Amino acid sequence: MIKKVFERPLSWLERIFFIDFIKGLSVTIRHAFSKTITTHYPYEKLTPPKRFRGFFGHKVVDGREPQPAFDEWVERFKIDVQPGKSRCVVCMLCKRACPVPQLFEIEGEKLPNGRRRVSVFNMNMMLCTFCGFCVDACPVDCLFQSDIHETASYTRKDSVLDLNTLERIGRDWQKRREQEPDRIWIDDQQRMRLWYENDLTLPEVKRK
Amino acid sequence: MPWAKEEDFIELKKRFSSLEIEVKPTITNLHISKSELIELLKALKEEKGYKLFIDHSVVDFPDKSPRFQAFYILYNVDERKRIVVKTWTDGTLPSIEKLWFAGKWAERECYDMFGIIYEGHENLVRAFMWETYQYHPLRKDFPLEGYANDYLPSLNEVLWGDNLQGLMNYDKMHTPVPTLEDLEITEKKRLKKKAQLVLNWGPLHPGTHGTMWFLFDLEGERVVQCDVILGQLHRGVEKLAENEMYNQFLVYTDRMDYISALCSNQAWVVAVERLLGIEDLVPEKAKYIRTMMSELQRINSHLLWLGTYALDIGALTIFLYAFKEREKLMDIIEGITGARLTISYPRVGGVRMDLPEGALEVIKAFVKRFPKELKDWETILSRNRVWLRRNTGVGVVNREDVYFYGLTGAVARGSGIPYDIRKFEPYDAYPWVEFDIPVGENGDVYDRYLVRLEEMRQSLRIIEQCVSKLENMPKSAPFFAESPDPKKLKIPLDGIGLKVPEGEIYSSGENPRGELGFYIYSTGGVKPYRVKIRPGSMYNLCVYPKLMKDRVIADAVAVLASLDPVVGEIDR
Amino acid sequence: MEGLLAQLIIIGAKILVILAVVLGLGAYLTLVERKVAAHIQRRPGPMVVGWHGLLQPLADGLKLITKEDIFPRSGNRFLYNLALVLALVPAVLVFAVVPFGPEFEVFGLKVKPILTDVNVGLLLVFALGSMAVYAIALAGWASNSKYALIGSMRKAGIIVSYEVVITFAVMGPIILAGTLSTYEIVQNQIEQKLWYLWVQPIAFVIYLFALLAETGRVPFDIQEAEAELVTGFTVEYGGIKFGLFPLVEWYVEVLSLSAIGVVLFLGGWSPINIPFVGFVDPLFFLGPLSPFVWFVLKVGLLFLFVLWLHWTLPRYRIDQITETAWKVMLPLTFVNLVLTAIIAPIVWR
Amino acid sequence: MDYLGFLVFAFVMLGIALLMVFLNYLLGPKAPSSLKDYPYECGVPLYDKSAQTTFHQGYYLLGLLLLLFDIEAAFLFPWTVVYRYLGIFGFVEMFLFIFILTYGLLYAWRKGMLDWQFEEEYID
Repeated sequence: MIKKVFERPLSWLERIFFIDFIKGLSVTIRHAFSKTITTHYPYEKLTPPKRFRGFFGHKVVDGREPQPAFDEWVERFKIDVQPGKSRCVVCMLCKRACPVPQLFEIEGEKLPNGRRRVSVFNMNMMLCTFCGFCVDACPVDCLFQSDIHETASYTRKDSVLDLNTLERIGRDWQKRREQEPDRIWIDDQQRMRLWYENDLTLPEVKRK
Repeated sequence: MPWAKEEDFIELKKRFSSLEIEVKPTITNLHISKSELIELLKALKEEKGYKLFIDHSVVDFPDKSPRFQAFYILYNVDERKRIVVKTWTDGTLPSIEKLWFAGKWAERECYDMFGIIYEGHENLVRAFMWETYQYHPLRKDFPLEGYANDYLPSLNEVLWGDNLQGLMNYDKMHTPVPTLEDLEITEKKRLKKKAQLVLNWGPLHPGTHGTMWFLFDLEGERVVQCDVILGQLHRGVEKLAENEMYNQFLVYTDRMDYISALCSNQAWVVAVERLLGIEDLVPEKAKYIRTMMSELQRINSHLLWLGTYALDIGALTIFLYAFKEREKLMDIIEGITGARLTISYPRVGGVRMDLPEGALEVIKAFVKRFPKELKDWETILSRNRVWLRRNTGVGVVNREDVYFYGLTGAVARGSGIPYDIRKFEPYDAYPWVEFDIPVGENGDVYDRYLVRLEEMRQSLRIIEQCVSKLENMPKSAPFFAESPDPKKLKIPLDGIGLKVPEGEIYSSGENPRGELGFYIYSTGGVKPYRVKIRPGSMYNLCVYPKLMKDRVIADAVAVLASLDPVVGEIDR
Repeated sequence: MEGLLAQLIIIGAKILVILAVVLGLGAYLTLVERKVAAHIQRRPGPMVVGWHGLLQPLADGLKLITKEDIFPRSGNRFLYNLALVLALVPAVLVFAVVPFGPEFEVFGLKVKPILTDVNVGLLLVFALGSMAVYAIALAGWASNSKYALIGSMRKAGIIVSYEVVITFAVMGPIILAGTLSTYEIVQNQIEQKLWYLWVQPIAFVIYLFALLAETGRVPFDIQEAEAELVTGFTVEYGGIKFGLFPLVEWYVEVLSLSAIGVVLFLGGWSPINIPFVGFVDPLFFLGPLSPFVWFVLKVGLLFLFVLWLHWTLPRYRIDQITETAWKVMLPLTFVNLVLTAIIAPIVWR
Repeated sequence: MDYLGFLVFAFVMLGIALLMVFLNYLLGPKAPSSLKDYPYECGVPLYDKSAQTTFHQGYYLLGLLLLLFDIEAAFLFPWTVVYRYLGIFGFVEMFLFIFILTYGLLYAWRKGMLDWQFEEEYID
């Protein structure tokens, strides 16, 4: 229940022969002749895990939408669904769930055929906290967070994601990583550089 | 719930005419008139054993008269009981600095944020804002966007020709920024020079672990007097809390104690769940995951502490050894939650996602290897003569100091008081796991160091138990609470429409840096009316000027690092 | 006249060699230190500029000399610059009395690989070593910064304490050798077939600690103590001026004191010693080069040991350092002195 | 004549040091701004404008001790060199000298002189 910790003073023998120093030195020399564990960024990069919460993207319509939710929401808002375009149904739930709703600028437009589609979807990443509430709120699995983490830019303007950028990120994601299993990380080989001492064996990656 | 019962105060009721006792499931209040307040607090401290000062602040009701409701939260460590003393005021209160030094800092904060004047306070200065700032930001009538005539250098760029329009135009935010003259007035008001030189130690200093601003009045290298100027990282988190939904505020708890975001998340989520009364609805799996994750976070946080602490005392290599292990923890946390620092993983009602494939294997591999690394560091440090001489007998906190200064966490445990919320008021899976509370003897820097190292070992024990439990749970087990009656009580994952009934609660969690408490005052609806955060770091820091008296600057880093404050939590 | 000219040429050549060794090697020791530190900490260290970062010191130097010259407000410009001169000059001058090897013949000229073999060589070393205190005190004072002031005062306190200790510590070997000339001390060790380390272990340990203290290495690096004083007395220096202070303190001085330590305790350029029996030279195949290699090897090993300590230990507090010097080390040196005086006849035989 | 090399070396080093002093001035950019030369104190206004005031330092007395002991060391150096030829007489003499030195050190120790930045009350 309660565990006492206490100081153990040095004995005279340890003092005179510098046993404490020698012990410490032996540890550091052992480390000095072990393998280095660093990844040489930016020459080598780790792949962020699939759950990584980076820059946002819009998944596009490709026939793998969550059903029946997608059809229900499309019908409810009379959305014009076009393959290869954003799945967004302009429900504004992302904006409602957001702790900083000012960062969203979402507008829908009415098409001549009476249906609607998203026309403006700006996200100001300068204000974003990358918490993922908007992703949780999205009912049609459209808004998501990608693995893009190198987000520095020279002007503030570059940190505003517009609809085109979001769709581009989304297409790229769907091509690259959508099919990955939900795994703690995907690049076992690279991670082993840090983890090699830990005697870790993970099961094989099963691609869907 | 460790709240005091009504029968404890029967005899006090006879002595204090205006005393009213209010017992609710989530809180026990003692209402008292302002004139009898100090007497009651004294009686509670000296006769009833409510010695540990937890928190003090006020709640602003602009429509009521008197306008402010002040509350004092006290704790009885021996009987494990908590009590809230409440009184009403229109702008003045008697100072409790003689009873609890920690009260002095809390009073400064109330003066700063609400404009309450404390009679008998030794040096009533602003806690976070600079002296020439005119407003009291936490009052309900302070506008969120600031006052329009205040000048803020624009965030909109002119250089690149950007003119962000619409919602991305920052020009409509108004916050004055202090000038050099303002800061000079502030520092002069803080400290009257007695000795030879006044050294500004911080805010931009590698030894202060953040942006803390210390003033050392030096006689040679000896510190004659010392004070702290806080607020360099003040973001008004409590004001934000009043304007965010319950789940959304989670994001700001990340940014308070940014080293141990998961623990803060957990403390907040548990507080809201208790206020909602849905603690039992949270599935077992979610509880185990939350416990396991926050213990991982605790190790992570202690590793950062160990690294920077050793760095401060000159052992530069330990820093990178600690960070090597911390990087592994970061890998785990990133893989499970998606973020490394600002995690926001727990939700009111469970966790955001189930554990991914391979998570438990990786955690097991980490737990297996970690004690070996810990032993390596101990070989270098614990019994090194330099380390011993730098640490033993420095910054001694005795038992009475713990109560007087409201110290919690490893600082209290280092002085021999086994104050641990995980045992005293267990939340999530803590009642179901076994672990020990490490306590020190002398209360010096070295004891706090040993206590933290032992805490890492205990955390490993907890993680091991959680992993073995989680391994036996089916993959399909729920990780999020299911509302028994969705019409009456919605528990959404994204937090939209989470309504909390009227009521109030003080609930706390054991952060790596001490007790992180949330006092939530709810008037119903989706947003809290007032949230007072009890920052463990701030009250742990308030003993610092006392510990630094008559010590040399070299001890400043050792003592500060052993208190292990994080500015994000102090300033909020 | 011709004799003088020849002498001047030899002196010039020697100075060039010393400068190349000291400043060039000094700069490259920064890379060595970074690599050693990195590998102890499980990092690879500099890897980008050149093969395994071999050009890194050049890049650093180039960066430092092209920095803006900034001078702190209301400081004293003359003293500020004088401090740099006073730090650099004496530290390098110490190498004038370091013997790199035995006498050799080239073009019929007998050349001693030591710039000036004066008969008070060791006194000169400690005299020059004490000059460092002026440089540091001036640097701290002229900067008009409190951090610099405190840092310089700390360092001055250490040098003041350890100067005494180091002087008394080296008296043991001097008694055994019976001379103050560095060259002859080595010669005597070779003649007596004895490294003085074997009979002077206490003095050697104390010398080592004093070396660490005088050069501001861990566990005595309190003048720099970045966690307390940011960088101590160099806080207001910029560019190459900032670069030179650590270069002098951490590399040139460590190197010179290591060299003196090798001369005093490890037999200078002599190969491995079996006490009172003789010397074993595994490097015999190098022929006449072997003594020079031995000398460099010993200095290098001592330097690496200093680095190893630096990257392992925490640092003391200033009062603990001075107290250790006066209360532990100084009495120990007295004891050592008396013991040496007693055993000296055995060594002379 | 022995010292000729030393002298030349000293002048060469002086030249190099002076070059180093002016190198940044010659090669570096010049872009002055109002706060660039502000003394470093963690980015906040200075409480005391000047650091060049009186400053209590404990090593002042240590400095005195250094003077004493270094002079005594200077006395001992010649003795160490010729100890070989002095025999038992030299040993006894030196022993007495060291004894007096140790006694002096103990006296200073007793008086609290060796405590860094000691308090007033230590001095009796």
